[in-house]
Amino acid sequence: MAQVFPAERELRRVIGAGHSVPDRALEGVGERELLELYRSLVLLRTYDERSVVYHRQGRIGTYAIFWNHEAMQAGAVHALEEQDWIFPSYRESAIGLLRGMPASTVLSWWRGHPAGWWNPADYNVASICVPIGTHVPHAAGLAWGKRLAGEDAVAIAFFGDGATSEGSFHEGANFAAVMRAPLILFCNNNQWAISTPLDAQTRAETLADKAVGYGMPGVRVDGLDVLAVYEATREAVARARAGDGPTFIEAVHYRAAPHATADDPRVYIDLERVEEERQRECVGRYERYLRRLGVLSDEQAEQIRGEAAETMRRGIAQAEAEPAADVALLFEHAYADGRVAFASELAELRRLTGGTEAVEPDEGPEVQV
Amino acid sequence: MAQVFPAERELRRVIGAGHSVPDRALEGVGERELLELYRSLVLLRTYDERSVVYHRQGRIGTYAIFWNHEAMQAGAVHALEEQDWIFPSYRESAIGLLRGMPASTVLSWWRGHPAGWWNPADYNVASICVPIGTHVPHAAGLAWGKRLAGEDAVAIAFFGDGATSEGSFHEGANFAAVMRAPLILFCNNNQWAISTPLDAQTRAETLADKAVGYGMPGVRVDGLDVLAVYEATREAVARARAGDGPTFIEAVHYRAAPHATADDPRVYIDLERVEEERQRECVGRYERYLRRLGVLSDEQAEQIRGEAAETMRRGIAQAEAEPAADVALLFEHAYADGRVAFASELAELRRLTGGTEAVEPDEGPEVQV
Amino acid sequence: MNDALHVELERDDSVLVMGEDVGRAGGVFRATAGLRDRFGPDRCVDTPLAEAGILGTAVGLCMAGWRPVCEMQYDAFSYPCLDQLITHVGRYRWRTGGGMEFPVTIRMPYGGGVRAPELHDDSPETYYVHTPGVKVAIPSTPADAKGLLAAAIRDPDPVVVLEPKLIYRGVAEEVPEGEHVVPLGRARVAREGSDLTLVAYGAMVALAERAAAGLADEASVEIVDVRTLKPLDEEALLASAAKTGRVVIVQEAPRTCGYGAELAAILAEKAILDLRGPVLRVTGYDVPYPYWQIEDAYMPSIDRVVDAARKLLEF
Amino acid sequence: MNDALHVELERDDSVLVMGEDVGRAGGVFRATAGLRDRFGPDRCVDTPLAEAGILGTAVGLCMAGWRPVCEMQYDAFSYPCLDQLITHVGRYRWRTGGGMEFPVTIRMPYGGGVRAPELHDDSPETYYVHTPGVKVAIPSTPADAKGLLAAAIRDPDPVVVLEPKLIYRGVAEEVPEGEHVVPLGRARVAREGSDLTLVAYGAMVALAERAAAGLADEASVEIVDVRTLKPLDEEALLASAAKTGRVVIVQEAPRTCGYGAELAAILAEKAILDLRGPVLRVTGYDVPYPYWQIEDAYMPSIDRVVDAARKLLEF
Ligand SMILES: Cc1ncc(C[n+]2csc(CCOP(=O)(O)OP(=O)(O)O)c2C)c(N)n1
Ligand SMILES: Cc1ncc(C[n+]2csc(CCOP(=O)(O)OP(=O)(O)O)c2C)c(N)n1
Ligand SMILES: [Mg+2]
Ligand SMILES: [Mg+2]
Repeated sequence: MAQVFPAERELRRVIGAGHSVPDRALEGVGERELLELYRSLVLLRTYDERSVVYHRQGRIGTYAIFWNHEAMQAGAVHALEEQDWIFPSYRESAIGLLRGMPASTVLSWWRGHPAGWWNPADYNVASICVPIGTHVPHAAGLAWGKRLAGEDAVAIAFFGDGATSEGSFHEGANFAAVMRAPLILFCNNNQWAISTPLDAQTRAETLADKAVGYGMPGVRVDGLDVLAVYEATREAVARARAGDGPTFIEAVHYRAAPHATADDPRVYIDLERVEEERQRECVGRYERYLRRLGVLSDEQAEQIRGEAAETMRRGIAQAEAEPAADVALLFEHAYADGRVAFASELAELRRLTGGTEAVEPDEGPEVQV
Repeated sequence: MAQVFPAERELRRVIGAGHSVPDRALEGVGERELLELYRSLVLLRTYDERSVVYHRQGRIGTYAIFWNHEAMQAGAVHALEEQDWIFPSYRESAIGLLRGMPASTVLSWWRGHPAGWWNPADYNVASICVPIGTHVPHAAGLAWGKRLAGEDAVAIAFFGDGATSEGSFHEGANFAAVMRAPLILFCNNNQWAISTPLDAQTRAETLADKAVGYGMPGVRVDGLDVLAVYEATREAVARARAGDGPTFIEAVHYRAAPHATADDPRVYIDLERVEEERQRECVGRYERYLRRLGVLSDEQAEQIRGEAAETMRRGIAQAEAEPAADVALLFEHAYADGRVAFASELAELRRLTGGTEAVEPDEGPEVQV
Repeated sequence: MNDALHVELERDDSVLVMGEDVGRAGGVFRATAGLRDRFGPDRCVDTPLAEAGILGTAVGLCMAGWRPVCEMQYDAFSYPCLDQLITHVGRYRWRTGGGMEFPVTIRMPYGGGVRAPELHDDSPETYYVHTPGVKVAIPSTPADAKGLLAAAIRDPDPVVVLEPKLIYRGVAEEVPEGEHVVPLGRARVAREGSDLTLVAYGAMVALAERAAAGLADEASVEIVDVRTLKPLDEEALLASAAKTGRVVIVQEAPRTCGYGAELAAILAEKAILDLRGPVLRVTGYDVPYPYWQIEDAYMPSIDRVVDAARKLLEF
Repeated sequence: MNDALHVELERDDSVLVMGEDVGRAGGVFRATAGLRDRFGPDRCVDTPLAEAGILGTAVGLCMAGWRPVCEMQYDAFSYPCLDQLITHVGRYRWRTGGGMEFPVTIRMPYGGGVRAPELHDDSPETYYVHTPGVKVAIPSTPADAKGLLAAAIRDPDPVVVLEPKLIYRGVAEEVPEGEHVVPLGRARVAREGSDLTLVAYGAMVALAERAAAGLADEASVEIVDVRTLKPLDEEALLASAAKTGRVVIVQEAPRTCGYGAELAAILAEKAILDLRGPVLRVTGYDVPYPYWQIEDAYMPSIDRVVDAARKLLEF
């Protein structure tokens, strides 16, 4: 069994930095897998960068940027099996892409269009959680419930450093530990909660230290090292499957982009530090690693990037081609018998409004997510 | 500075067990203080035992028994100065007695009579907190606020092992740490939350381990050793006053009485273990210690017990002599201008009911606290 | 209650009971007694002391195919779970475009009058009723307590069942054995009458009955027991108002935005031509629930109901 | 808002602002911009991300003599603090027999219509209004936003101030400089009229004004801007109802047990002889606030208000 006390202090790393810091060997990962990881990283990066552009063009609404968070998302998801469940926050909005969800679905979500709905059971990806930390108990419950049902499924919940201050994080983590739920608590410690720095969030020496209080292992990993993330998650998944309960993973990095499109970090952040962090960007870092290993050619890289770009082109086109949402959708899914229960309200609305037209993102100051 | 990481494992003890386990020396505590502590212990014990009798006699309502929790309450409060604030749960309902509150006030609280109200500022004792863990943020806020105001005051919040599962405990503890609030988080770990044992509450090896996740020292102490409790609290208070922030104290023992008068622990508890624990009862243990030191004579003990008994006799007599509560009290304190705002409601009530008569605790099955 | 739980756990092995002290102790009101022995600690789960955690994990349990029945130990201790209720329980089906169901039941002892310390006496139905995506039932008799709970557990949507404490203590009434389901959304005419309608639910129904008896010489009083606050049986309400033209609503909760306000608003919209006088509400006050020595003055009393009824009859 | 906060922190050094991102960033709607620079990080405090912790510590701050002004970042993110609100904030004065004051102010951006992701659009006033011991104000203009916030901060009791997001973005209106206090408990007649009354608050007042303009040829419409939901200016409501005999209530929140229900219930009790027709409510629906491409269909619209008014005029 992994250590429970004390939590780790050192950040685990696999990817080195050329000559000065050698790469560490990672067992059981072949070339195909390495390239798959690269594909995931590039897909997420492309999604994110295109989304910021779409936002500027007024084609999607407020958007929570995840630039340089891709290594955590791709690395962690890669350690899961298909039957395992992912519980994303707004920061992992596009994580469904790694499970085959069309880009248009996620873009529709950010366009405020009901085509952004998905059935979690179709991808084993829960809905995007907007209220901070409140999905941690959901993930704990799902993991516990699967175990009770004798199904072999693990869950992972993604949340930020700020989320660790919420009561719901605490209650969810504790339930998971008590129920020995097969859960990975994955903390994206980007050291900021919008404008609030980590040292105004906690006095803990490390966030992984919180694991101790729940009696679970706490692991720290370099959040920009996709292989270290993968390895740490793989270990946690193995523990979970073996019935040994949850693990807390703290992935450390530094937010090098605005919190969201509406945010102007210049009023609170140290811009030099951001510049520095942007240099340590995770996709390029992995690409250099692959090239050191000799498993990525220029053509392959080109092709993978091209595929991702194409996915996004298709995605936005599809999202924009969605017909205007019908107002019946206001009522249809609130209850199992929504359409019946709200028949008179719908009839009145139809009488007054005729159809509906698609609404575009507003002018005026944008709303923070 | 005290250690922050890792939390302690061993239980601190001062009082030994006669020849086999020698007493440890405790610095800076003279005879007078030792007797004062004894007086506090006896007062609390007497209060508790009498209350159970009063309950049986139908003179007070449901009552949360604190038998064998006296050492924690007396030891911790003894480490405070008068300007320091106490935030009790229902388990510490009578702790105000140690601050000069009349027994009749506390008894009135359990009699459901508004004479059970007190102004916290009169004793620096907050109101009894019924919803578990929700007073932890209050204590954190008060301690932080006093510090901000430049006042030298420390706060202590009492809560149970079960309370550590609540989000409000978590949020309050974290706020205290972040704000470096001069707070003592005093956890009465009696290993049961009504019928729920500690191992269904947490997988932490010790509750003190939770301190690590907040970046504060975690201390473990024998909850039946009034001097060990006093010493640990004194240390925490010193840290707090010095501006070094909060401390978590876990006082370990085992609940050897029902949760409350309405509770029947026989259906869930190990009665042999309870019998064993009742032998390790904290007042007698301290009394034997004092006698080993030769600072307590039979006459003194007799006198102190007599005083406590007299306090309770007077207390219940006063509480029972309270006039029936006026229905105006329904409205008077809800808002600053309650009497004005609810004038018509009160007039209507008076018209319909005339006066009010005192209500006695109901027959029928009793309600659990 | 206990009976309903036994039946439902027996009938559907995806039903699971969870909460504080529901297992080993069988619940502080013994509602879950015997379940742990019968169905094991995995289907009658003693949880950590964390109400938001209970309801939050129940959301995840639904996603894993379970039908959790969550007990909150007392009305006022359900407040920590409001966040999960409002942000997730009531919205998750909608959020999945109807793709997933959240058939969670939340039950709790409810209301005042039991001589308890503070926060053991609240009537929080407004917080639940106002929340979209959630249904709410409040039984007034042991038989309905069993039947509505069964209906709640079988319902595909989240249902909050508030169980008046006075029922737990009430006189033993005959409760139908075995399966007994009272469908959600149907009110009950607890007493037929023609001059005036008392609309009530929960423990207030018994109070209304006593008030009606007191008025027997003066007026023929009808009593509508709402039973399901959401969805409301609007027809039954309007039918009685049309019949008597005089309505007094009795509610234990604080007045402002209490459920009585909703009932009165519906009458003011849809029964305005039927009404022969004002719609009166007899309610708890907009103040904290008091210490028990004066709780009887806080609660709607027979006197207050009779007084309101007389006012209306004389209007 | 920003102006009011500057004035109040200046005038009373026991006033303290706290919340998520209120300091360094000045709040996500810039309501607290400049305060940290002007008054220091101890009087404009960036807190940890924990709403129950914010309100819970504020209770303690009150006990230490402070007058905390807590920001909740958005309406729907205030739900975690409901437990503290209901169990403590609204009861603590009562619990101390009036011995201590809890002059906490809770403010938050409020309501929909801003094309935001889910849970940035809620209208939670019912949860607040129904809670004993708490007052609630909702401004509809920038000047009232300043004045009501000032009144809230100076009030000895807990006050919740819900600030319609549409005001933050609204046209720049002249706001009185310096001290400006709009007393709690007084409604405002936003438009005089004699045939029909629209009762509204928050962003619905501007909607009512546009609807009234649309009805100008058909009827003389009066608009009552409630401003303070608790305590309510009942006189102003009843006076307008007596004058016009026709009332339409407009509310953005879900219908059932919304504040409009309380207004309608008061009218059904106290204005029954004045009413020339039913009391109509135009409200949000009892469903989760939708994705923003259809939010305009969820929100009360001019068409819906006009339609209701016409129905009533023709009744
Ligand atoms: C309960 C709740 N409170 C407040 C917010 C507003 N909010 C959105 S993101 C955010 C900061 C979150 O920080 P962190 O948890 O570190 O995650 P990150 O955004 O850095 O990924 C806040 C306060 C929210 N979404 N939910
Ligand atoms: C929020 C809340 N939930 C539930 C309860 C009911 N309740 C009263 S005491 C108790 C157990 C508390 O256990 P613990 O924290 O260990 O304290 P102890 O009673 O052992 O001193 C419970 C669940 C409550 N008072 N408040
Ligand atoms: Mg962060
Ligand atoms: Mg305990």
